[in-house]
Amino acid sequence: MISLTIDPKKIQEARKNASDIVKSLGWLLEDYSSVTIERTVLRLMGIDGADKDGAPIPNIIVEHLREKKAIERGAAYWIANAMAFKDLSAQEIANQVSKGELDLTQIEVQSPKKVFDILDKLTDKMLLHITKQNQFRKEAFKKFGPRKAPSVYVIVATGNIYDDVAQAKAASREGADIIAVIRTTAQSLLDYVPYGATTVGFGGTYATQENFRIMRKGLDEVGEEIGKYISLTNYASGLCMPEIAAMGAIERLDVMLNDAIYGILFRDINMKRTLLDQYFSRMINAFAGIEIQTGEDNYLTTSDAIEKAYTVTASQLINEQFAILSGIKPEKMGLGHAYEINPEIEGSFVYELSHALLTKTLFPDAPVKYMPPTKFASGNIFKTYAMNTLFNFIGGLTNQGVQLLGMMTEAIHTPHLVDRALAIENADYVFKAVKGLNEEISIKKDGFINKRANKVLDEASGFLKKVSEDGLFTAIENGDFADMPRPENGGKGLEGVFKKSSEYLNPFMDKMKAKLGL
Amino acid sequence: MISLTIDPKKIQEARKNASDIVKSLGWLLEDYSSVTIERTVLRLMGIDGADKDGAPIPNIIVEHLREKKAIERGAAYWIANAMAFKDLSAQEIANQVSKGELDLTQIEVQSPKKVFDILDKLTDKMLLHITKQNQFRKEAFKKFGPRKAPSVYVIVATGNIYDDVAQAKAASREGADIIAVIRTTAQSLLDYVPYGATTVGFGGTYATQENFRIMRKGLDEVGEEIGKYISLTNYASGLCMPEIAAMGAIERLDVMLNDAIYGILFRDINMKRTLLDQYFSRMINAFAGIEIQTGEDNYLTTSDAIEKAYTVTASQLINEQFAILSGIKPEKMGLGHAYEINPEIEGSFVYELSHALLTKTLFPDAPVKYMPPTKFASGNIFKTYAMNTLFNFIGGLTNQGVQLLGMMTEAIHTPHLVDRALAIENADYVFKAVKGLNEEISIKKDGFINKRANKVLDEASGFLKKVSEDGLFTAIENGDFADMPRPENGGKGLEGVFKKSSEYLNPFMDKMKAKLGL
Amino acid sequence: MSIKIDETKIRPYGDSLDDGRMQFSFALPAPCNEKGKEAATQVLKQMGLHDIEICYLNDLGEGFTHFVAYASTSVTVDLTKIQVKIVETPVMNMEETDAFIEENIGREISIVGACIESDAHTVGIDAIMNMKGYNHRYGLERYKHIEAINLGAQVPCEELLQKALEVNADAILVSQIVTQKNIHIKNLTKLIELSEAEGVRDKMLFICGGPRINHELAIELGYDAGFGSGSYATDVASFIAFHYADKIKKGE
Amino acid sequence: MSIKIDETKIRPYGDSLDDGRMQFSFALPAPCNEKGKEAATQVLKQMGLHDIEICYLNDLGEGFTHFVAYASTSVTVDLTKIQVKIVETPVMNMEETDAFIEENIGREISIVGACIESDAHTVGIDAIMNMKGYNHRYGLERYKHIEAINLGAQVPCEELLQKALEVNADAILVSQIVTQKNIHIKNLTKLIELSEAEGVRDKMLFICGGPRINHELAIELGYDAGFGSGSYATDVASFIAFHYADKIKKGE
Ligand code: B12
Ligand code: B12
Ligand SMILES: Cc1ncc(COP(=O)(O)O)c(C=O)c1O
Ligand SMILES: Cc1ncc(COP(=O)(O)O)c(C=O)c1O
Repeated sequence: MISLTIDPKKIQEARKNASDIVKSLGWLLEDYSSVTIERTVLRLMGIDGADKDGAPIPNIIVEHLREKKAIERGAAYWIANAMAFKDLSAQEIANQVSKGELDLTQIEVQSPKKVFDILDKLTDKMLLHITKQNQFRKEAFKKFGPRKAPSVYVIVATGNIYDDVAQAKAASREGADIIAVIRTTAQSLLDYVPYGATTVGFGGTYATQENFRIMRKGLDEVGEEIGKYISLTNYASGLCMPEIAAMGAIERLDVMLNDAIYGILFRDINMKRTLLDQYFSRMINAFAGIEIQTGEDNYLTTSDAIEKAYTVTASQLINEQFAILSGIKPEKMGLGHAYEINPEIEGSFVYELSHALLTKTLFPDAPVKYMPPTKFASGNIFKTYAMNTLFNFIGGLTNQGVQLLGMMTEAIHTPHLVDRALAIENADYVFKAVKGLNEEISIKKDGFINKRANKVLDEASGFLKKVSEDGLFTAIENGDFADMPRPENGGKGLEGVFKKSSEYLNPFMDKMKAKLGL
Repeated sequence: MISLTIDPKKIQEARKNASDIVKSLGWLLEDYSSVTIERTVLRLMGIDGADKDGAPIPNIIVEHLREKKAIERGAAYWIANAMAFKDLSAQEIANQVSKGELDLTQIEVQSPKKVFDILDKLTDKMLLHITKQNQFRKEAFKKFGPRKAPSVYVIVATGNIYDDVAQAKAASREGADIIAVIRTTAQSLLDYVPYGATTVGFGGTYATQENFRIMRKGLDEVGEEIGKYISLTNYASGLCMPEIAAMGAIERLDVMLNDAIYGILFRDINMKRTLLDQYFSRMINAFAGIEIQTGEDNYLTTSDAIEKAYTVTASQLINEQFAILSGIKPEKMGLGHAYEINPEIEGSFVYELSHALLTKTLFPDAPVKYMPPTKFASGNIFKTYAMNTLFNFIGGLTNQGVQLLGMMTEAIHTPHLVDRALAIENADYVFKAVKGLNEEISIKKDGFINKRANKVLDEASGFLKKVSEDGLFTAIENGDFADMPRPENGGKGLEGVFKKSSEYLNPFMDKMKAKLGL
Repeated sequence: MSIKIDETKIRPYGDSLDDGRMQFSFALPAPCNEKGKEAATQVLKQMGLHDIEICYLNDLGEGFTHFVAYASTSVTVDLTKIQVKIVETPVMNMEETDAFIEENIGREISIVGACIESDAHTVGIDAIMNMKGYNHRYGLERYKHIEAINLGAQVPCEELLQKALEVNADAILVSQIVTQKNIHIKNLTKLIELSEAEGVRDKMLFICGGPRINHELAIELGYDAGFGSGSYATDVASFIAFHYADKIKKGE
Repeated sequence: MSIKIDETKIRPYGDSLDDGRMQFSFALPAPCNEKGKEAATQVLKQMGLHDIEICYLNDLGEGFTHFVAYASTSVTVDLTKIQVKIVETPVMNMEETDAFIEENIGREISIVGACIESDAHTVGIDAIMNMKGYNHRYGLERYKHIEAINLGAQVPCEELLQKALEVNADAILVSQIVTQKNIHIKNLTKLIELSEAEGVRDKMLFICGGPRINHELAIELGYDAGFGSGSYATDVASFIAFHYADKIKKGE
C-alpha cells in the first residue's frame, strides 16, 4: 500500500496555523452581509424571474432596499412584512416591487408574530424542499450504488445548454460520473445571476437556474436509463456565490465549485465580499449535502508547480478551515490539486506522485478534485493525450476522489464530443490497468518522494504561520498569495457589503446553522 | 529499487532444464550442414551477385554442387580448389559456374597446401573486415557515447529502401537509437537472399546486402551529423539465417533478429534446418559483435499473454542456451518479451510489471527486446497511443534494454512518418517522467507481483523439464510449443540439410570457433 | 427543446450542431515555419474546409513537417438515402444454430477455411473456426452439426479450392488481413476467378473476412458474404445455416 | 538515389512520396454501423479523398458516432509560390537590444500591454512583459531601456488606449488567448477602430499576440506585428527597437 511517512504532529501544526487564520475573521462573518446574500434569501423565499429588461427580480428588490437604506435589516423581513400586510405570496410582492408598484419600506409594520410565522413557513418549506432533494440524491445512490472513486468528471462547455445536455448524456453513457457545466467567461464578475434557458455563452454556458433544471432533468433521464446516478456540478465562486449555491441546492446539483479565496486572487473580487459570501454559500452547500470543490489548480496555472507546490497545500488547509466553519463534513470537501508539472522535467511523474500523495495524506477523507495538465497541454493532441494518461495513472494509483479528466484538445478548444469520449475511455482503461498496483508497492521511507512531500508541507506550514501572524488581509495585500496583491478595500463588489443592523434577519442562515449544529 | 524476490535455486534449475534440452542436440550441430550455411561460406569468401534471371550466384553454386553430389564436402573446398587451379578470384570462379562454363567437380584436385592457403587467406581477409566493422562500431560508441537504455527502437517498413532511409534519418533526428528495416512479407520463406537495391516490398523491404549498405550509409551520415551512433537491425531468422547474418556482419548491422526456434513454429521451417542454421548464424553474430534479438513476442500474438506467459520464459531460456553454444555473450542477448496483455483485464499493468520484471531478473545482463502491445491495438489510434504510453512506462520503470516502440496505427498500416515521430516523442516523455521512480518504490514481498512471477517461472521450468525428458523434437512434434505441432521431417527446407562428409570444410566456422573459444 | 438533427443533411459535429468540425493530422514535405503552415492551410482549403486552425507543427527532419489541424467542412450527407449491403440474417448462438440445422437442414454442414496466398495471419480465421473460439463464443469446430476444416496460413487458392471440392464443402471461408497495396483484393479476386474458371462458383458459399472487409465489398468481389472486425463464429454459422434452410424451403 | 521532392507539387506524405495520406477524426450524427460508416466515407469522398479507410467507429450515444479514418488526397500545393508575411527583423537578446537602443535610438522606449476586453489569460502577456520572463528569457520589464507597463487582465480597449496616450507609449501590446466564436478578432478590431476614430493609430506601434495569432493575421487586422505561440520578449523588443531605429535613420 503506498503511503507517505509524515510526522502527524507536523500535520497538526499546519492545520492549526490555517485554523488561526480563519478564526480571526469571526467579526466579518458574524456582523456583515452582502447584496448577494440578501438576494439568496429572496430566492430561497421563492422569488425568481426577471423584468422585461432581463434584470433579475431578486436584484431589483435588493437595489430597492438599498436605495431606501433598508437593506441592513435584511431582505427577508421586508418581504415577509409586505406579505403579511398584503396577503400575497413572496413572488407576487416581488413582482409588484419590480414594476415599481410597491415600496417595501412604506408598508405598515406588521406584528412580529405574523411576520415570523410567514418567515418560518417559507423557510421550512424551502429547507424541506432542499432536504428532499438531498434525500432523493441519497436514495438514488443507494438504489444505483455509490459514486465510484476516482469518479470520472468531465466538463461540457458549448455555450448552448441544449448541446450541453446532449453531450452530457453522451458522456454519461460512456462512463462519466460527474458532469460539470462550465460557466460562460467571467460570469463570476456579474453581480447578478442571469435568468432563463440560454444558448449563447463564450467558453461555457450561463449558470442560470433554468439551465440547472434542464441539465438536471437530462441527467436524471439518462441516469434512469443506464442505472446510475449522474452527479451535476457548476460554479458558485464569484460575485454571486450564495445565490448560485442556493440555486444548486434547489435544483439538486451534487457538487459545486466553491473556493473561499479564488474570487479574491483570480477574479479581483473584494476580499471581504468573497469571504462573507463563501461563508453563507458553503453553509447552503453543507445543508444541501452538496460536495464542494476548491480551486487550488488555479495557483499552478500561473506559477510553477514545483516551486509553488506549497501554495496548493496552504490553500487546501485554509479552504478546509473555512469549510468547517460552514458545517461542511470532511467527506464533502473536494479540495483541489492539479498535475501541472512541466513535462520536460526529469522525474515529473515522481514529483507529481509525491504531491498527489501529500494531498491524500493530509485529507484522507476528502474526495480530492484532481485536475489534469492544462498549462503544458499543446496543440499536439497526441502528446496531451499521453500526458493525460500519466495523469490518470496517478489518479488511479493514489485513488483520488474525483478525476477531472484532461482533454487532448485542452490547448485548442473547449471539449468536443469526441475529445470527451476519448478522455473517458482513457481513464477507464488506465484505472482498470493499474487496479491493485497500489497494494503491491511501497514508497521508500527516506527517498525523494517522502522528502519532497515533507518539504512541501513544511513550506506550506511556514507560510500559513506567517499569514496567521500578519493576518489574512495583510498577507493578501502583500501579494503573499499567488503573487497577486489585492487591496483590502479594492476589487469588485465591496460596495455590496454592509454591516447588519441589530434587527437583521436571515431566517435561512439561522435555521441552517441550527440544523448543522454550528 | 524495484526487484522481485525469487529463489536463485529455482532460476538455476530452470536454466539447467533448458541447457539439457539444448545439449542433447550436439549431434545435429556437429555433423550436419545446410544449403544456406554453404551459401554463407560462399558469401564470406566474397561471392555475391545474381544471374540475369535474378538467381543469386551463391544459390547457383550450391545447386551445382548438389547436383554433382559434391556438397557434402562443403562449398569452400570446391571454390578454393578451382581458384588454385585457375588462379582466379572466388567471384570469377563463381561467375563461370553460374554461366554454366565451369563444373567445379571436374577440376583437377589441387594440393591441399595450395587449397588451404587460399582458404586461409580468404578467411582471414573476411574475418579482418568483420573485425574492423566491429571495431568501427566500438569506436563510434566510444566517440559518441553508448546506446542509452532503454534504447529507442523503431521500424521502417515502406517497401522502398529510399523512403526507408528518409524515414530512418528523420527518426534518428527525433531520438531513435536503433532502426529496424522490416522485411517484406514472408521473406523468411525464400531459400535465397534477393539481390540489389529494391523499392517494392509488401509490409516491409527486401533484406538484401545492397539495401543493408544503403541504409547503413544513411544512418552513418545522419549519425555523424547529430553526434550519435545509430544502430541498424534486420531479420536473420528464416531459411537464410546464416547468410543474412553474414551480410549483416559485412555491412555492419548492429543488432539482428535471430531466434533459434521462431522459424520452426511460426514459419513452418523444418526443425533440423532451423536449429542448424541458427547455430552458424549466431556464431557469425557473436564474432561480429552483433547483438541478437529473439522473437518471444510471437508466442503472445497468437496465445493469451497471461495463460501462456511461461512460454515466453521457456523460450528465453532455450534461446539463451543456444546463444551460449554459439559464443554469444550475455550482454548481446536481446531476449524478447512483449506487453500483449488484454487491456480489458483488471490489473493488466500489474500483470505486465510482474512479467517484465521476471525477464529482467532472469537475464540481468541481457538488453531485453521489449515489444509493445500489438494484438489489442485497434483502429482507435488514441487508445493505442494510451496503451503505448503504459508500455513505455513499464519500459522506463523496469529499465529495459531495448524499447521497440509501439505505433498508434499498429492495427492499420505499417508506420507512417508521423506515427513514428509521435511514438518517439511519447517514449522520450515517459522515460523522462518516470526517471527515478525505480529508486523510490519497492515491490511487496508476498504480493501478487511476486507470486505471479514465481508462478510463471515454475510453469516455465516444469515445461522445460518435460521437454528435456521428451526431447525437443518430440515436444515440438506434440505441439508443446505455441500449440503448433511441427513434424520432425516436415516443414520447409529439410531437403537443404545434409550430413557432412569426413572431408567437410567450413573454414569460417572453424576460425570463428577458435576466436570465440568454442 | 433539445438539439434536432436533420437526417437529410448531416454534417460532422464538434460541439455544436452542424459546426462541421473535424480533426486532421498529416505530414508535408514543407518547412516547419509560417510557410509550411500556409502550405498545410492550403491543402485543407483545397479540400473545401474553412475556419482552418493549424494548432501544431513539428519538424520531423529530412524536410518534413507534421501538422495537427482542426477545420470545418460544409459538406453534408443525406443519411436517409444511404443504402448499404449488410448481412441480414439474424444471429443465433451455437446451441440455437445446431438446433436450427437439425430441424431445417437435417444434415451436417461442411466448411473449409484458410488464410490465402501470402497472408499468414491466422488469428482471425482461428477465432472463427477453432474449437476455442473468441471472446466467449466457441468456434465452428465446436458446433455439433458443422464439420469445420481449417487449413491455416498461406494456403494457395488452388489448394483451398481443391480441398473444398474434395470434402464437398458447403462453404469456403477466406481470411485476408494484410491489405497493403490492396493485396487482399487481388487475392480474393483470384480465388473467385479460379472458382468460376473451374465452374464451381455456385457449388458452395464463398465467404470472406478480415478487418478491412465488409459485406458490401465482399458482394462486389463476387462473394456471398463478408465479415469485418469483431465478427464471431455465430455470425457466419447463422448466415450459412439460414442460407441452406432457405434453399431447402424453396425446394432448390 | 534518394526520394526527390518536387517543391511545386507537394502533397501529404504518409510513408511514400506523394501518397497523399492523412488522418481524420470526427463525429457524425449517424448510427454506429455500416450505414454510419458509409456516411463517414461519403463525407470524405466529398472532400475529394480516395482510398478511404474508416478504421474505427465508436458509438458516442445520443445518436452520434466517432470515426477515425485514413484517406488520400490528390491536392497539391506549390511551395515556391507561397508568400507569407512574417516579422523579418532579426532577433537580438536582451543585452543586445539594450545596446542597440542606446546606440540607435538614444532614449527610453515606452510600452503598454494588456489582455483586452473579456480575456483574462495573462500568462502570455506576462511571459512577454514581466521581469521574470519565460523559458529563460527575461521579460520587457527587465530591459534597461524599456519602460514596460502591464495593465493585466480584462482591460477595456478604451482604458488601454488612454493609458498608452497618457505615457506617450511607443507601442501597445495586446494579448488575446480566447478565440471561441472569433472573439479575438472582434476585440482586436475594436481596439484598432477605436485608435483610428481617435486619430492615434499612427502615434505608436500596435502589436498583438496569442496562440492563434500570427503576423499575417495581425497585418490583416491593421496591426504592425503579430506574434504566436512560443514568442518571447526578445522577439517583440527587437521588432520595436528596429522599427524606431529605422525611423530615426530615415529621419522620420
Ligand atoms: C498478430 C499479428 C501478426 C502475427 C500473426 C500470427 C498469426 N498466426 O496470425 C505475426 C507476428 C506472424 C505477423 C506477421 C506479419 N504481419 Co502482422 N499483425 C498482427 C497483429 C498484431 C494482430 C492481428 C490479429 O491477430 N488480430 C486479431 C484478430 C482476432 O482479428 P482479425 O484478424 O481482424 O479477425 C477478426 C475479423 O477480422 C474477422 N475475420 C478475420 N478473418 C476472417 C475470415 C472469415 C471467413 C470471417 C467470417 C471473419 C474473419 O473475424 C475475426 C474475429 O473477430 C496486426 C495488428 C493489429 N493489431 O491488427 C498486425 C498486422 C496485421 N500485420 C501486419 C504486417 C505488415 C505483418 C507482416 C507482413 C510484417 C512483416 N513484414 O514481416 C508479417 C507477415 C505476415 C504474413 N505473411 O501475412 C500489418 C498489416 C498492414 C496492412 N494493413 O496491410 C498489421 C496491421 C501491423 C502493422 N500495422 O504493420 N503479424
Ligand atoms: C491558464 C489558463 C487559464 C487560467 C488563466 C490564468 C491567467 N492568469 O492567465 C484560468 C484558470 C483563469 C483560465 C480561465 C479560463 N479559460 Co483558460 N486556459 C488556460 C490554459 C490552460 C493555459 C494558457 C496559458 O497560460 N498558456 C501559456 C502561455 C505562456 O502561452 P500563451 O498564452 O499562448 O502566450 C504565448 C504566446 O501566445 C505569445 N503571446 C500571448 N500574448 C501575447 C501578446 C503579445 C503582445 C505578444 C508579443 C505575444 C503574446 O507569447 C506567449 C509566450 O510565448 C489554456 C489551455 C492551454 N494549454 O493553452 C486555457 C484556455 C486558453 N482557456 C480557455 C477558456 C475557455 C477559459 C475560460 C473562458 C473558461 C471558463 N468558461 O471559465 C476561463 C475564463 C478566462 C477569461 N475570462 O478569459 C480555452 C480557450 C478556448 C478558445 N480557443 O477560445 C483554453 C484553450 C482551454 C480550453 N481548451 O478550453 N484559463
Ligand atoms: C473555484 C473556482 N470557481 C470558479 C471558477 C470559474 O468561474 P469564472 O470563470 O466564472 O470565474 C473556477 C475556474 O477554474 C474555479 O476554480
Ligand atoms: C525472430 C523473428 N525473426 C523474423 C521475423 C520476421 O520475419 P519474416 O516475417 O520474414 O518471417 C520475426 C517477426 O516478428 C521474428 O520475431
